[in-house]
Amino acid sequence: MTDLNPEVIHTWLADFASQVHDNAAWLTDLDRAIGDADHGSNLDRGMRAVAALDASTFSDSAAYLKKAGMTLVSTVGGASGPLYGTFFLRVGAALPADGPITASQWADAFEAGLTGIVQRGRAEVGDKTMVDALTPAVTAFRGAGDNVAAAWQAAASASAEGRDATVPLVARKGRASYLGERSAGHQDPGASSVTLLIESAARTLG
Amino acid sequence: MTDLNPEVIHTWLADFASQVHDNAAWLTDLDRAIGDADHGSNLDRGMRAVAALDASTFSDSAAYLKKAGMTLVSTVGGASGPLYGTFFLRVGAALPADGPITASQWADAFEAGLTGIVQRGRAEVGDKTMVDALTPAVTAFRGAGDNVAAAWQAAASASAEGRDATVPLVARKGRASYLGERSAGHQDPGASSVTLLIESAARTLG
Amino acid sequence: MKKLINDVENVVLDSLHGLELAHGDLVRVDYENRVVLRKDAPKQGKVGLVSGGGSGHEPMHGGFVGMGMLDAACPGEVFTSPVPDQMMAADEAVNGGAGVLHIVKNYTGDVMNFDMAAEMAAAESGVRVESVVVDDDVAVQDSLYTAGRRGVGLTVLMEKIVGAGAEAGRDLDTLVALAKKVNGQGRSMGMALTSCTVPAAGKPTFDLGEDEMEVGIGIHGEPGRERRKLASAREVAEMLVEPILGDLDYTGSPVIAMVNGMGGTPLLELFIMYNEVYRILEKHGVTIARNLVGNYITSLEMAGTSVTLLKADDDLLKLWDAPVLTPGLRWGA
Amino acid sequence: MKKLINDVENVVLDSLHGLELAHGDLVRVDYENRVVLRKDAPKQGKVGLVSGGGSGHEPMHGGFVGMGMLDAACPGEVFTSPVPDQMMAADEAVNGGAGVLHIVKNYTGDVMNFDMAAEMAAAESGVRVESVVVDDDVAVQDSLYTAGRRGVGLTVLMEKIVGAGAEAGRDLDTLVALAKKVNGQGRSMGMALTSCTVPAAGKPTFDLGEDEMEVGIGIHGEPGRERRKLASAREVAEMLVEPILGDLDYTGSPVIAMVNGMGGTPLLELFIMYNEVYRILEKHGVTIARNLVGNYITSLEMAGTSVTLLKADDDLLKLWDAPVLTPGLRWGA
Ligand SMILES: Nc1ncnc2c1ncn2[C@@H]1O[C@H](COP(=O)(O)OP(=O)(O)O)[C@@H](O)[C@H]1O
Ligand SMILES: Nc1ncnc2c1ncn2[C@@H]1O[C@H](COP(=O)(O)OP(=O)(O)O)[C@@H](O)[C@H]1O
Ligand SMILES: [Mg+2]
Ligand SMILES: [Mg+2]
Ligand SMILES: [Mg+2]
Ligand SMILES: [Mg+2]
Repeated sequence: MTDLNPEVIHTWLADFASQVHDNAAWLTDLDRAIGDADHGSNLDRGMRAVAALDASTFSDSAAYLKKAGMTLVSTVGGASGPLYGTFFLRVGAALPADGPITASQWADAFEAGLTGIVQRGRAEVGDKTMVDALTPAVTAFRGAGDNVAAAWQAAASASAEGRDATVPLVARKGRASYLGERSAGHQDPGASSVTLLIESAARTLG
Repeated sequence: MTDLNPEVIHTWLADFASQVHDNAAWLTDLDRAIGDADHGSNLDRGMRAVAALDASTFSDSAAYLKKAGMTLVSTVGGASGPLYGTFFLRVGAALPADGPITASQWADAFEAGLTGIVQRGRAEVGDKTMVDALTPAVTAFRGAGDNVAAAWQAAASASAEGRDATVPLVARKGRASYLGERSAGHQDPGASSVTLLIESAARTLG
Repeated sequence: MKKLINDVENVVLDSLHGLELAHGDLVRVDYENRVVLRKDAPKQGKVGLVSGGGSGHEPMHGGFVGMGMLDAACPGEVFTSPVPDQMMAADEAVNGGAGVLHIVKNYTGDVMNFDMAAEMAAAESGVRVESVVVDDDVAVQDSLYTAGRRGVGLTVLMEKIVGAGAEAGRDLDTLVALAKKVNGQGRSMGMALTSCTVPAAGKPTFDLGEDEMEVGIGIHGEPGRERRKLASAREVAEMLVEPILGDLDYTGSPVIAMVNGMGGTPLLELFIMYNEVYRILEKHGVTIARNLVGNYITSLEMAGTSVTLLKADDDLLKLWDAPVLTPGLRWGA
Repeated sequence: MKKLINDVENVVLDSLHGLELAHGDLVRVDYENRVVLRKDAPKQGKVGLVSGGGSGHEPMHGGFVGMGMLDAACPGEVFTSPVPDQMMAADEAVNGGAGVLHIVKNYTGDVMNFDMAAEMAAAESGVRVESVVVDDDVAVQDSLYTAGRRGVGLTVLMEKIVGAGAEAGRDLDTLVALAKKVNGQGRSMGMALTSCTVPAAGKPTFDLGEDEMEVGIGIHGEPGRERRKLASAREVAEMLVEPILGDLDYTGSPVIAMVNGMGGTPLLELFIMYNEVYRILEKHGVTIARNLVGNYITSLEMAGTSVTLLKADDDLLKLWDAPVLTPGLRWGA
């Protein structure tokens, strides 16, 4: 059991924003190899806008996350804008009211976020997308039991494994799919930023 | 005294054509530094056309040289086309009838060619143009006495000296003049091809 | 990185200012929402035609706003699809009561952002919005299990033709059918001699050896399908035209052909390419009825070219020939 | 060397074939004499307008042949002025009994070859031929003891304006005066971010460091007057506009402004440049009445830009606005 409130959410989003900022060049480099060299700058633009939101103006975590999602939709563009935006919108909508929150409530919320991404992007595990890093994270979180901190740690490791597993894959969704076989041997940029997101959660929500 | 006839002229022009062809890349490189990287290919295009003329179809040397000049005018373009073309047209017009020819008759003809170039291009010695290699050649030839072979040798050395002397000059005519002071330190391409012409003459007309 | 820009953050904004200053008689720019609008939008009773996508492909799309072509264009960041807010603002600004048609290039990002805009618009306003997706790039495998073919050169032709239809007063359903027809009858393929550099990335998107080229390149500097040794214009024309002819039967119809430059290829070379494309088509018995040769859908400063072939008929040719008055395409007006 | 060509010998010829195939409704090509002719030349009673120069500057000049602009263009080899035979053939083909006007860019080669053509034409035929030399490049020192200023961007504006005058039936003397007036009232300055590569030379004409640019570049890849560190679009605009304004007083007249691309610069950047040029002129109280933004007088694939400013008046604006229908410039028709 941890406590859900706008300040906690703010810590998480701010941490993720600074991770994205510090890794923007790396994410863009990953996207250069199999995409169009903009994933880092896209997400950085969006997360800077999210980090600039004033946490104190939101009545509750759900409103805050909804606004974060809308902000990403409105500032990121590209494939990752609607996907990340949908994720936060759905997580916000699925979270319980502010106050004590259990591991399984967190799992439900993140699963809702994942479902939103899959509905919008129609990618399956193995298509070499962010779904490959998010799906194992949600599964690991749910399987980790009641300790929220431990669950986040499990999710972060699983996400990193899922991210690493994208390297040999041939992309079937997104821009990398145009490369066909040539996409194999490269780590997916979206899966890489998703792992940063889960690692931030493990640092701040545990 | 040597003998003037179309075959002699052909030997000269063919020798010059092959010199230009072999040195085309070098001439273009010189033009790259202070011009537009085409002097070698320009002159090579023209001299290949001249070399392709059938010497046996000309009634005399004058007609042959006139045709060579017109061919250059019609195929070279750029600054060097009209200048080289005018040179051969004037040399042809100034030569005596075929038969024995003296050193001073050769000098008169080449001086006429030089005058044609100066009338068309209005360059003076020191402007960093082909005039810088041709003027000393004509002067040296005239000062060398009656031995035609010796006169050509003198002309060739003087031309090479004039060519070398273009290196430190600041160009005042032609494309290199746009560079102002930056043109100093480079050898003039047109002066360089003129020296090839005089050296060919020394090899074939002496 | 060698570019005539101020700072990488403002590349798109600065360029929009220049576009409006240069072509203020044809377009105006809504800077708050980042939308390029036809000067006289909305046109009452006319279907509003909206397109958009990442910037860096100029003159597409902003340069195609004007009489007889687009009513609005939504420019995203360089190579990044625009966001739904832009499209919603565009829809509202061009809605003349006859509905709005989105022309969307088939990229995951473009499709998802336009989808979200349409969903939100349907929820918030009463404007009827339809979408047509362009996917003409034969370099990419077409399959239900992938992102499908990219939308490339055919977009230019579609915007011209559907724009003429909208200008002529055709209704939304008719224009949806027209756009789908164009999409069904057109194919493209491109190649690159050099990479481009995304301003925010600061270095070339891909590295190509001095003797290499990418065949099947996209318009965002996505690496192509295949890396090959440099070849002559004639061979390159074959590499582009043959896959198109292999994908669709072009015989028996006049063709609208575009030989497009990727931004860094001089016109001198594009006309050499056009000559080769023309000869190959002639050999196959395919006749070019209309053509465009130039830089119409570019990838920043990339050197390269693409070929687009559209099977035409009397109606398409009539719409093609109709007057157009935009910054990037202009005839008959 | 990365180029879409077949062999270096045939670059110009292959490209002319493409031009004619693409724009056969506007131009025809006399391949034997290497002249691009207006489709309906000669126009009886109209002054024939002939220009020409080295190739590699497309669309100039061949792309400016057509109604309201040139009657003929003589394309030389790449960056090499054409030969007198071409101009003589052009003069004969466009002579409609009202004489011929040559528009010549001020380069030693161009001037000498056009001179020879005029001399030979005067001797051989009865056609009256006049010449006007364009020398608008403020990057180059103007002096009696040098080759003088180069003819660059203003050539495009002169061909449009004098072409409109010829189309309107003005006589040869009037057109000579008009062309001289345009030359007196227009100035240009250019810069390059990268070199170009002459096909026959096979390597870049000059080497520039990754952080360098050439200011005061010519259109043949002649190195510029000054090598400088890279700068922002704003600073580059200042480097180009200020020397122009310092050379000629532009206040009090409307201006026709061209922001031209050197061939390898994307439109995105040219509009950024236009925005900056506009702001600088505004600060100086100079108003742009008409503009051209795009690739009009290029140097193969060179990245860079040039600015041309022409002081206009009602007559020049009227001629500017008159219809023009050529492969490279088209409005009102
Ligand atoms: N259909 C999809 N479903 C899930 N994720 C996707 C999909 N398409 C792309 N992605 C993710 O988006 C990432 C690319 O994001 P970004 O570079 O910002 O967008 P774009 O491809 O439009 O330039 C990819 O690495 C991939 O993880
Ligand atoms: N006015 C002139 N008088 C004499 N020679 C000249 C003049 N202008 C240029 N040249 C010569 O022409 C040479 C360049 O020839 P070329 O490269 O073929 O022509 P272009 O400069 O037109 O490209 C110069 O190196 C110079 O020697
Ligand atoms: Mg990307
Ligand atoms: Mg030269
Ligand atoms: Mg992108
Ligand atoms: Mg030259």
